[in-house]
Amino acid sequence: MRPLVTALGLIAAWEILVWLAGLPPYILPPPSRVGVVLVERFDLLIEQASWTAGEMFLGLVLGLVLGSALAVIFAASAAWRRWALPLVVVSQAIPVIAIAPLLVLWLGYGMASKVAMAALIIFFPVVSSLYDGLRRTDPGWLELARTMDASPRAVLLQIRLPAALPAFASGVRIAAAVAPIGAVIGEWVGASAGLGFLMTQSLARGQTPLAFAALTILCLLGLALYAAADRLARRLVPWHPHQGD
Amino acid sequence: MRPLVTALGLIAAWEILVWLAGLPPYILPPPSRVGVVLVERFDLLIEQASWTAGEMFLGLVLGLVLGSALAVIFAASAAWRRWALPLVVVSQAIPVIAIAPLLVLWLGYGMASKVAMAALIIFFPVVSSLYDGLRRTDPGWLELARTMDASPRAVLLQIRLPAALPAFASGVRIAAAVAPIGAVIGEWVGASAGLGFLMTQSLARGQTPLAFAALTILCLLGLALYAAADRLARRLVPWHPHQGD
Amino acid sequence: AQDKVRILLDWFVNPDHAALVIAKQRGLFEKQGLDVELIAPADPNAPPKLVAAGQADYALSYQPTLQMLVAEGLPLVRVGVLVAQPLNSLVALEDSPVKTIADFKGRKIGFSVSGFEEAVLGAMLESAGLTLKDVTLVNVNFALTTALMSKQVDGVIGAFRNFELNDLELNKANGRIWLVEKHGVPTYDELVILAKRETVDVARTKKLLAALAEATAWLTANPAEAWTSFSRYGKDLDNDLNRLAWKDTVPLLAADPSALDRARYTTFADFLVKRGLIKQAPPLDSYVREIK
Amino acid sequence: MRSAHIVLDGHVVAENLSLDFAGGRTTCLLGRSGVGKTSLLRHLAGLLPCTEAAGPVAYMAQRDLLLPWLSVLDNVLLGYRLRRDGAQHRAAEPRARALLAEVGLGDRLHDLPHTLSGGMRQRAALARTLCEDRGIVLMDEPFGHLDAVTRLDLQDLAAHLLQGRTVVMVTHDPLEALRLGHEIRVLSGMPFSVGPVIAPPGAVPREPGDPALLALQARLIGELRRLS
Amino acid sequence: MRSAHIVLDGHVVAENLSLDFAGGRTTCLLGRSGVGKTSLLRHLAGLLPCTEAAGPVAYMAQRDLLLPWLSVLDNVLLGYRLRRDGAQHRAAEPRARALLAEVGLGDRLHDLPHTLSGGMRQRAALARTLCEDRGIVLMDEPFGHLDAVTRLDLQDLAAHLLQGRTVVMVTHDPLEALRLGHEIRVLSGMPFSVGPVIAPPGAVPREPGDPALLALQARLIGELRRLS
Ligand SMILES: Nc1ncnc2c1ncn2[C@@H]1O[C@H](COP(=O)(O)OP(=O)(O)OP(=O)(O)O)[C@@H](O)[C@H]1O
Ligand SMILES: Nc1ncnc2c1ncn2[C@@H]1O[C@H](COP(=O)(O)OP(=O)(O)OP(=O)(O)O)[C@@H](O)[C@H]1O
Ligand SMILES: [Mg+2]
Ligand SMILES: [Mg+2]
Repeated sequence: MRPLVTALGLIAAWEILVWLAGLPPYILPPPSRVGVVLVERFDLLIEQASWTAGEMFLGLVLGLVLGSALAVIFAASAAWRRWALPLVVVSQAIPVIAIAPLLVLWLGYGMASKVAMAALIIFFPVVSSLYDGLRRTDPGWLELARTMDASPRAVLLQIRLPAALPAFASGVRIAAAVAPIGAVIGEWVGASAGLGFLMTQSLARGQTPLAFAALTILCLLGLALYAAADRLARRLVPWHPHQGD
Repeated sequence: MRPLVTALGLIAAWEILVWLAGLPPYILPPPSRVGVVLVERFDLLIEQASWTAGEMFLGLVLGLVLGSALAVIFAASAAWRRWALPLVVVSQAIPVIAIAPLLVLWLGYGMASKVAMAALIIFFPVVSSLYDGLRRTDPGWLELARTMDASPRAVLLQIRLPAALPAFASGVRIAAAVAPIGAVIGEWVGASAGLGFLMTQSLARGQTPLAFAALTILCLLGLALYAAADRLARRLVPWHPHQGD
Repeated sequence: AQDKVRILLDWFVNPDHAALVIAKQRGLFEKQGLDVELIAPADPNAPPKLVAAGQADYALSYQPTLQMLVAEGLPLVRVGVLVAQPLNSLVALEDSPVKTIADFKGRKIGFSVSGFEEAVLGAMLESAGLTLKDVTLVNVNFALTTALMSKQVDGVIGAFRNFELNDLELNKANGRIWLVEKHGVPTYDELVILAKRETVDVARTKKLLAALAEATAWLTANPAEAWTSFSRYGKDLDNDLNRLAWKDTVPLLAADPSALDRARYTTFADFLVKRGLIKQAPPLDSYVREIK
Repeated sequence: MRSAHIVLDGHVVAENLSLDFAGGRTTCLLGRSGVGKTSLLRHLAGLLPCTEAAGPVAYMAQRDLLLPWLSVLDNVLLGYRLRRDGAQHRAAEPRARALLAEVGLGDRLHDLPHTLSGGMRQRAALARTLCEDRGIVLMDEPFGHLDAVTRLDLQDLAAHLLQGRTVVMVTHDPLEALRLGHEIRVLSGMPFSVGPVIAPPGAVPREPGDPALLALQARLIGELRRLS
Repeated sequence: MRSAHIVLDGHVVAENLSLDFAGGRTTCLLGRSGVGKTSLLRHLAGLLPCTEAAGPVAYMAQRDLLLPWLSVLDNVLLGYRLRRDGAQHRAAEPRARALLAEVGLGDRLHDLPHTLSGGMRQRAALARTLCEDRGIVLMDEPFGHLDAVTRLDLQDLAAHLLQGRTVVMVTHDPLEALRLGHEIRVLSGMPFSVGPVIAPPGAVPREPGDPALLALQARLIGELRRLS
C-alpha cells in the first residue's frame, strides 16, 4: 500500500512541477505524456526491457559470485590481498568507453560483453563489504577455533563467513542498487539493444517522453531487483545479530 | 614499496599481453607508448586531471555528507524511513547515466553537473551501509540507554552512530572506489574539460595512446582517493571492534 | 552458401542508412550472394577501430574521421560512399541573439565528439573574423538539440542538416543554419564505407556496392513506398523525426556508392594539416581504394 | 507489580505474577539458572514489551555492556553524557573518579574497555550503575566475575552507597544474598513463582562469618535443591 | 613452562615465569581480579603471540563464545565441525546430546543461543569444552554464572569427566578450587608471581560440607586478602 501512495504522490508532484515551471517536454516531459508513450510503445519497451533485465540479472549473479569469491580469497590469502586488491580498486576507475572495444574484441557483440561490464561495476561493493565483514570477526571466536585445531579453511567457511553475513547483506543491497547503472553502462558496449540504448537513442533524437518511458521501466526493474536482494539479505541473517557473545 | 611492485608487474603484464595477443595500438596501446605520451603531454594531462580530481573530491564530500545525513535521518525517524526510503531506492534504480543528460541540462555543462553526478552515485553506498550499521546496534546498549532516560537523539549520536562506524567505513571505501565512475560519466555526457573529456576526444581522433595516458592518470587518481578514504575509514574505528561486550 | 558480411553502422539506424536497410529488405544483398548483418554501435567512435582490428568487415564513418585515423596509423581504406557531401552544419536558434557567425563571440558552442569539430568550427569562425579562442566549446554528447533548446549553449556544431533542423522543428523551435562547406571548410564525403586495408575483398565489395546502388536507385524512385518499408525495419523507427528526415535525406544519398572524388581527399587532408589536427597528409592511395 | 505476564518469543516465563518489593530496601533474588531472574529484572526495568519501569532506574545487566569506544571514565559517566546535562555531568565527574578508585580502577581511567580483564570490566559496569544515583537500582549478578576478597569489599561498598534505595539484585551466591538482602526471595518453577519473603535479622551488610548467616545459608541451599 | 613473559600491549603481566602443572591432575588458579589469570590461561592455550600450546587443548574462555547462527547442539559439536572429520563427528553426536542433557539443556538442543539465559549459555559452553575430549583442558571461570545447586552438580560432572586429564581451571570461588583442585595456586602481584602449591587431601570432587575444606577455605581467603 504505502509504496503505492508514495509512487502516486511522486507522479503527481512531477506533473505539477512540469506545469508550474512550464518545463518543455524535452527537458522534463510530464508523466501524462510518458504514460501515453508507455502504452503506445509497450511492445518495444518490453522487448528492450527483457534485454536489460537479463543483463542486470546475469551481471548481478556474476558480480555476486565473483565478488564473494574474491573477497573470500582476499580474506584467505595475504598474497592475493597484497597483489590483487589494488587491481580491484583500479578496475573501478576504468571507464567503459576506454575498454569497450577491448570487451567487444574479447567477448563479441552479444550479451556477454554487456554482462561483463555490468558485473565489473556490481562486483566491487560485494568484494568490499564482504571482505570488510570477514576482517571483523570476533577474535574470541577465532581463538576458540584455533584451540580446536581448525584449518584456516574451516575457520573461514564455518566462522568468518557466517559472521560476515550481515556485512555481505549490506553489500548485496548496494550491489542490487548499482546493478541498473551497470546494465546501462554495459549497453554502451557492443551491439544495440536494451533500455539504456533506447534511452540514449531517443534522447539524441529528441524523443524525451520515450526516454522517460524507458527510464520508468528501468526504475521498476531496479526496484524489483532491489526488493529481491533485500529479501535475500534478510534471509541471510536470521539470528539476532548482536547477542553473539 | 609493494604497490610499486604491483604497478610494475601490472605494466609488464600489459606490455606482454599486447605483444602476445598482437593487439594493435589503436585497440590497446602498449605501456611503452603510453609512457611516451604521458611524458610528452604531461602539462595537458595534469591540467585536465585537476578538473577531474576536483569533481571526484567534491562529489565524494557531497555524497558523504548527504548520505550520512540521510542515513541518520532514516535511523531517527520512522516517518522519513517510510516515505523517503523508497524514494532513495528509486533514485538508485534510476541509473545516473540515464539521467546524466538531463542533469547536464538542469545544472549546465560546468562542474556542478559532474559533482552532482558523482555525489548521486556515491551517496547510496553511504546511506545504505551507514543505515544498515545504525540498525544493527547491540540491543543491550539500547536497553541500557533506555534505563538512563536517554533521548532518542542522544542514543543516536552517542551510541548508534559510533557503533555504526565500522559499517560506515565500509561504505566510505565503496564510495571512494565508485567516485571516478561518477566523474567520468559526467564528463562523458557533457563537458569542456577533464580526463574523461580528453579520453573521448582522443579516442575519436584515433589517439588511443593519449586516451590511455589519461586513463592511467584517472586510475592513479582513483587509487589515491581510495587510499585516502581507506585511511579515513581506519581512523574511524580505533577501538577493537569486537570486544564490545 | 551466402557470404556472411558484418557492417558496423556509425550510429543508430536512421535514414542515412536507407540504402543499406532497403537493400537488405528487398533481398538485394542476397541476390549478390551476401548475407549482411547490420550492427548499430553504442559508441560511434568504435566501429573503425573494430574493423581495423578485424572484428567486422565494414564500418560506416566520416571522411575527416577516416583521414585522422589513418594519420594515427589505423590500417583503414575507404571503399565506398553513402552520402557524398557534408551534412555537418553550425546551428543556432532563430530567436537567439546570434544572427551571424560573428555573433558567437564570447558564447558557448556545443558539439558531439567527432574529433574534428575544432577544425571545422575554427575555419568557420575565421571566415567571420573570429578564432576558436573567442568561443567556449562544450561536449554535449548526443544531446545537440536539447542543449540548444534549453539554452545551455548558443550554438551547436556537428548538427546534421537533415536531422537536427527537423528535430528543432518538431519541438517548435526554428534553427538558423550555417553550412560548413559555405563557410571556409572544403567539401567532403559525410558518410563513407571503410574496410581494413590489408584484407579488402574487392570482389565482395563490388557486390556490396552494386546492391547499394540498386537500392538507392529504387528508393529514390519510390520514396514513399521505401519509407513504409524502412520504417518497419526496427520497432522504434516509425516516428515523426525519421519521417521528416527521410524526405531530406533521400535526395542526398549517393547515387553511385563506388564514386570517388580524389581531389576532395587531398584538399581536405591539406585542410586538416593546416588546422593542426594531423601532422602530415598520408599518401592518398594508402586509404582510398576505388572499387570499379 | 500486579498480574504481570512475561512471555519471550512464545516462551511463557511467568504468568499472572503479583509481587511487591519493599521500598528503600534491598531484595535479593535467587533461583536456578534459566528460571527467569533476568527476565523479571528486565520487566521491572521496563525493558520488556508492554512494560513500564516504576520510576527512574539504574540497571546493571548480566553482560557488562561497556561501550568499546569510550574510556573507562566516560563509560561510567555514560548516563550523564546521554542526558546531556552539562552541569550534572561536571558535578558527577569527581564522584565517578572516586567510585572508580574504590572499585580498584583508579589507574585505568583513560583506558579503553578492551584492555581490561573480565572482572575489571564488571567493576567498571558496577561503578557506572552506582554513579547513576537512582532511587531504584536493578542489578543482575553484579559480582559474578570477582574474586572472593574483591567481592566482599565491593559488597560493602554497594551496600553502603545503596542505603535507602530500592534495590533488586539477582545473585547466585546465597551468602551474598544473606549479606546484602533485607529480603530474599527464591524463584522456582516454569513458569516461575516467587517464594515467601526470607528476612535475615540485622542490618546490612552483615558480617560474612556470622554463624546465624551460615545456618541460613544451609537452609537456602536446601530450599534451592528441593525446588529443582 | 619455562621463563615465560606475558606482555599485552606493552603492559607486562608476567615476567620470567616458570611453572609446572601436574600431568593428569587438576590445578585451580585463584587470584585477584586483573592479576593475570586469563592471560596465563591464554598463554597455556598458545593464544598469545609467540606461544605454543603444549598439546591439543580444550579451552573454555571467560565469555561463552557461542556462535549465534548455530543451534545449541551444533555449538557443542563445533570442534568436530571445524575439524571436518565426518566419522568422529557422527561418533561425538550422541555424547554431545548426553552432555547437554546432563547440563540441563536436553530440551533446548535445537534452539539458537540468543534464546538462552546467561547461565544456560555458560552450560552450553561447558558442554562444548567437555565434548572436545582433549588431554589438556583449560577453563576460565566455567561455573561463574550458575546458581549454587547447579554449580555443585556440574562441578561433580566436570570432575568426573575430566579424570585423568591435565586441567587448569581459573575460579574465584575458593570452595570450588578446594572441591576440584588436586593442586591450588594463588597468583598475586604485578607482574604476577605464582604462590606455592596448596594440595588439599582426598580425592576430587571433595564433599562441600567437609570441615577440613572449610578450614582450608578460611586460610585461602586469608591468603588472598593478605596478598592484596
Ligand atoms: N589487550 C590488552 N591490552 C593491555 N592490557 C591488557 C590487555 N588484556 C589484558 N590486559 C591487562 O592484563 C592484566 C591481566 O588481565 P587478565 O584478563 O589476565 O586478568 P584476570 O586475572 O583474568 O582477571 P579477571 O579475574 O578479572 O578475569 C589486566 O591488568 C589487564 O588490564
Ligand atoms: N529471547 C528469548 N526467546 C525465547 N526464550 C527466551 C528468550 N530470552 C530468554 N528466554 C528463556 O526464558 C527463560 C528465562 O531466562 P532468564 O534469562 O530470565 O533466566 P535467568 O533466571 O536469568 O537465568 P541465568 O541465571 O542463567 O541468567 C529461559 O528458559 C530462557 O531460555
Ligand atoms: Mg540471568
Ligand atoms: Mg579473567
